[in-house]
Amino acid sequence: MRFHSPASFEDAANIAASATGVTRFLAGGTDVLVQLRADIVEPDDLIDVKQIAGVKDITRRSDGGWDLGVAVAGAEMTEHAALMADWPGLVEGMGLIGSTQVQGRATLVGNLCNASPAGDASPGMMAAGVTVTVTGPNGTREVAVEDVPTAPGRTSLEKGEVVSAVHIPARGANGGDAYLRFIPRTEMDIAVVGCGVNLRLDGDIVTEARVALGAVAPTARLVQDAADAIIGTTLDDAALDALAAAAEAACMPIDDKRGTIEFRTDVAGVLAKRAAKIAYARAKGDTK
Amino acid sequence: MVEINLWSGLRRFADGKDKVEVSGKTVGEILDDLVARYPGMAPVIKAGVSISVDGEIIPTGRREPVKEDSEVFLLQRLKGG
Amino acid sequence: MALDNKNNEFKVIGSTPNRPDGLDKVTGRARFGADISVPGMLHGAVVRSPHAHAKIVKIDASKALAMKGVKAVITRADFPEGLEGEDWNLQENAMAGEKALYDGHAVAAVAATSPLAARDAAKLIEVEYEVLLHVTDVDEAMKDGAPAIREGAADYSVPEGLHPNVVRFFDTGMGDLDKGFAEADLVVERSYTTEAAHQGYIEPHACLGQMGADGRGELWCCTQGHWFIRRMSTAVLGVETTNIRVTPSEIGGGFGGKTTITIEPLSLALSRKAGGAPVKMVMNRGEVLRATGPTSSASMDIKMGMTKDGKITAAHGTFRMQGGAFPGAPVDVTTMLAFANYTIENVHHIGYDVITNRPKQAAYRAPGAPMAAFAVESTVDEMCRTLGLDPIETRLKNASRDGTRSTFGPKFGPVGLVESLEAARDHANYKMPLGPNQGRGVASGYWMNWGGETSASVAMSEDGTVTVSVGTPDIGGSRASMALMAAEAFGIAYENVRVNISDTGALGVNEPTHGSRATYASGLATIKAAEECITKMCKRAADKWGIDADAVIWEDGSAKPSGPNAGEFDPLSIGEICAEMGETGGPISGHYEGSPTGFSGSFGTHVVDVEIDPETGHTTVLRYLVVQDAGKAIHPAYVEGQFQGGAAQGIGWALNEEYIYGEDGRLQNPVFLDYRIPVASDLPMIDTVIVEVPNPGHPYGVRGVGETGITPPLPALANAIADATGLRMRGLPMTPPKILAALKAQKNG
Amino acid sequence: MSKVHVTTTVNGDQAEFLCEPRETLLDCLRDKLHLTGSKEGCGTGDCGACSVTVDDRLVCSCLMLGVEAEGKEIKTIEGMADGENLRPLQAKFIEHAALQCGVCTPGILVASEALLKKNPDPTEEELRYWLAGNLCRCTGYDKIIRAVMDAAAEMRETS
Repeated sequence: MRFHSPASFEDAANIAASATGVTRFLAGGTDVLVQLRADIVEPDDLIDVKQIAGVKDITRRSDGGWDLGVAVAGAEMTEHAALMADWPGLVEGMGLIGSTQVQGRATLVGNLCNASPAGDASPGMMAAGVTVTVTGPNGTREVAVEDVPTAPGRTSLEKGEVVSAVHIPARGANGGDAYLRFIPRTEMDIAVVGCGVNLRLDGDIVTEARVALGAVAPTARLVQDAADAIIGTTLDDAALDALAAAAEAACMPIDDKRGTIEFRTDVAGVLAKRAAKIAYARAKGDTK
Repeated sequence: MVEINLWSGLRRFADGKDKVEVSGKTVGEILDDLVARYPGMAPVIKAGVSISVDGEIIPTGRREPVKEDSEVFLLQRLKGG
Repeated sequence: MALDNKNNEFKVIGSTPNRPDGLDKVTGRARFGADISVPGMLHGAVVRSPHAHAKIVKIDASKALAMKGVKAVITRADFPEGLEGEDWNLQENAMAGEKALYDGHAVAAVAATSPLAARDAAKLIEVEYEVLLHVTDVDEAMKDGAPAIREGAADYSVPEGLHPNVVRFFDTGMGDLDKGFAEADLVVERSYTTEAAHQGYIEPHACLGQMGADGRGELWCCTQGHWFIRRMSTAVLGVETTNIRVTPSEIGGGFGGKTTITIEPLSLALSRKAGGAPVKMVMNRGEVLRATGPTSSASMDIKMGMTKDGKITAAHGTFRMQGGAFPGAPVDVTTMLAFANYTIENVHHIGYDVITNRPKQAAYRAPGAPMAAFAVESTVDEMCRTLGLDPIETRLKNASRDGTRSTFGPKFGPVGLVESLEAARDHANYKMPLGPNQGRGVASGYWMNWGGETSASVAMSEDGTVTVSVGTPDIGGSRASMALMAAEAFGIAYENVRVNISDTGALGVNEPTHGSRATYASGLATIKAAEECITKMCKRAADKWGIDADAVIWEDGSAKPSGPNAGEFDPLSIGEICAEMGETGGPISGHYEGSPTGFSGSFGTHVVDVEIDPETGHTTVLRYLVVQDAGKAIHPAYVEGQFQGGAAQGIGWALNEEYIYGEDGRLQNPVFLDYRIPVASDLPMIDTVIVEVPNPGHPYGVRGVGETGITPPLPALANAIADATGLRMRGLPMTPPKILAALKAQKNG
Repeated sequence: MSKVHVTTTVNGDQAEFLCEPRETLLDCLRDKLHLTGSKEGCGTGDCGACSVTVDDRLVCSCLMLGVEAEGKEIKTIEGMADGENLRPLQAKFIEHAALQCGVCTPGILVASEALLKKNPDPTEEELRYWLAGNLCRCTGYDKIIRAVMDAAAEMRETS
């Protein structure tokens, strides 16, 4: 295994582009090292992006949105009061990954590019409308996070491409987001179901909504029907039932060691309702 | 003579009896006499048994004394964690 | 010297001093299995079968041997032939012969100059397999058509006509079942299953073995019992037992799983083949879960009869357990202890020990008891609910106690079930109000404990301090307990006793720290050896005073004349006697060798409150109470620790822990991420009450406490879930998907 | 395979080692620097027995490569006590019988110390969640939680 510490994303992309074997980028390393240890993937070239300037920065843009470096760890996000105040659901999703120790290293981009259907950071990012900058040998492009994972363990990134920045939209007024997941224990598990909800209110009425589900399909995904079920409502019981039904209908889960199809489908509806209620309360100004 | 209580699965090695009379003054002597009287019991004893004498469980010892009126049970050989 | 149970006279017993190994363990200095290194050391790695059942056609190690730094490769061909019985089982499990019998079964091993080189070399060893049909479920393994894993493995006990995978058969009981069931007002017949649970010690197996061509050598390893490791390793290797000296490291948890061998003989065999260079081997977590013993899984049928007022009239249990590819599932224990909580005149047990394509089971805390407790205590709880009876009062009505006949034959001596039930009933937790979706469960459990082969020495030092040498590795603070007992016996301060865990070269044979025996048996041995020292010190004093030894007594750490008739002499302290011992006859030490039989079982009762999320089936443990009989708690904090640890393991087994095998027979969850033991946020504080019904078979009244605590949680959780939801869960683990599915079925009628 | 030379600081002292890129920080601490207080219980970040801090951030040393330690400030259990003076947490763990086998203890101490630095007055729930990545199989956590809470109280009083 060759270890590289490039000083720029362009260099990182060039190393990856010219590599002939298995290549991995290293940010937090909490997936890469597990795969290495378990003899699942031993990269021929491992490219550490942490020496690149700015990868640890959390910056508020002039439009009120946020730019995050790709090596910002979960703990650095949860400790950032202003970011947490804007996007509690997104940050909590990241914060649920692994232990306190894992939070010291794990990153949003790592979770996204590991492309596990059950990654806890992805539904919150999708619901929030996060985009990423991708740097490749031929320049950069902007990609919506929902377009990054394509299948378990696979992304739409081409050979030589690397995510070089994360962009979170401005929170704006009267908005709120939430992420919930179901696990058998209270910590340390992979999500059996995850659900992120982001919405905006006009008075009591939901005017905008994005709902994303994790662990119920080959990739985490936005569910437009679920969002439609609550847009234009006050999130009354009928709207919540419709939301749950839409979430359940969007599930294409598998039976595996972590949960059954039936269980995942049922719980997707339950979590969608619970997350929507929290997001709604937050949009109303509840700071919990 | 000492009466030994057998567990029910051993009846088929002891002419259908669940209590048998043997002679001996120690655990080892009564086990030896048991095998002498009921040769079918040999693999049972060889595989290992515990024995209880008046409520005290003797895992392995053969020298422990047994009285004529002792209450004796053959038990499975135990193992702990 | 009077050593009966005069509780009020204890001076240090029952206090909670700091443990002697505490400082090393909070500073990182304590040396566990993987922490030992020696010059010239090689590193070993194991090649393991990816198949559940496969013929090993060919092993080609040429590429590995061609690698720089590789010093030896071993396969089964490097082990002697002709072993029989359990020795053969151990050898076959340590290194597969003609067939790989489970996913993770060792088929070859390699030694190289670094851990990475060994791992790389292992990947270069090419094994050709011919995959065979497999079976991993106990019920499936007994059915017609199931692949016979090993023809001829059954022993004398198995009646004709059973599947060849049934290797041992048990049939125990007494009384007249028909009569008993006829007397009952309610007869309930239910079936239950439990999955295999792993001991889950945080320290993976690790060892460092060195053996020369002459078959002599040394082994350092983390183990519960180094004499067992010595006997088993040398048997497997065909060398004489004494040729290997085994030294135990600090041990990072065992719970039964470190009473047997895994990689230890492989390190010795690699060392021999590498010209005697020491070989260190450390398992990773995947190897631990795939290839070391979890406990058995079980499938059980229970039939019990009860009168309207709660008297149990008859009980019958059928227990089918798989213990992996080798005989040894603890169904022998199950068929003794399943109904041991109760006095039942008419009782019968049937047991099947079944082999499957899973790793060889190892003992796990009260082996064989928790599964049966789940089935029996759930059934009793259901009967109480049906009849409208209080679960504790009903248990009290039937409880085993001093003088009652056990369901396995002999009569009980003094035991503490009644006391534990009463203490549970009177505890605040049993009266706490419950909210919606909350429920309370009660269950009792029993472990009969153990004595076992025991050898210990106590040696006096020149300054009057004491060195105790025992052969039972300290897993949970037993050095503190030994020191307390020695200090009590001598009448000296706890700080003046040092306890060592000796290697196999320094003492006679000791059974492991297992069966809840260490504090009982090594404690008894320590006290007896101390008494021998005291007798010798009294003699030295008598000689000095010129009086008869019988006229000297030992009190508060000093020899004294027994009375005015013995003469007027100032007491001689332990320090004074020992300071002169070189001139008064030489060193003073005492020994004990024996297999003490005065152990006595420990009963316990647990009360748990849970809340069930009706929309997800998630169980939250709200509060937990353990009440258990310790006989006499030598170091109460470590007794509480045993109670709490057993409860936590039982909670894990009840709710989330399980071995999950795929269709391909491979273990699907060989990581702590998916083998879900309880984490800190899963559990509440675990309240404890120590009941003390002294054991007359121990000088200070001790009875073992380690194992009973894992037995009640399984049914107690099931009973609490039943109380909260009306659902009777009869299969472990009671995971959220299972509970939610049952809730849905209940809702849909 | 060519090795990388790494210069780092461990428990305040400069340390150097050569390692292969695929070796973890835990491997390097244990096998090259002979600091065996950090333990490998799982190798996958699930048990916390290898907990250390890197630039004051709590991490699993099994989930970090040795080469990533270049220029970092690493603290392990061996650097916790000040000479012969134990930290309050260490003393309270002994006093409260918060360890049985003790193999998880170094990781739990390092993790708890990191929490109390950040939050001197945690609730029981905060502490339990903070330590959720530190598995203990012996104790059921009860006495560990009590020891940390007691140490926190003592540290608040003396600070």
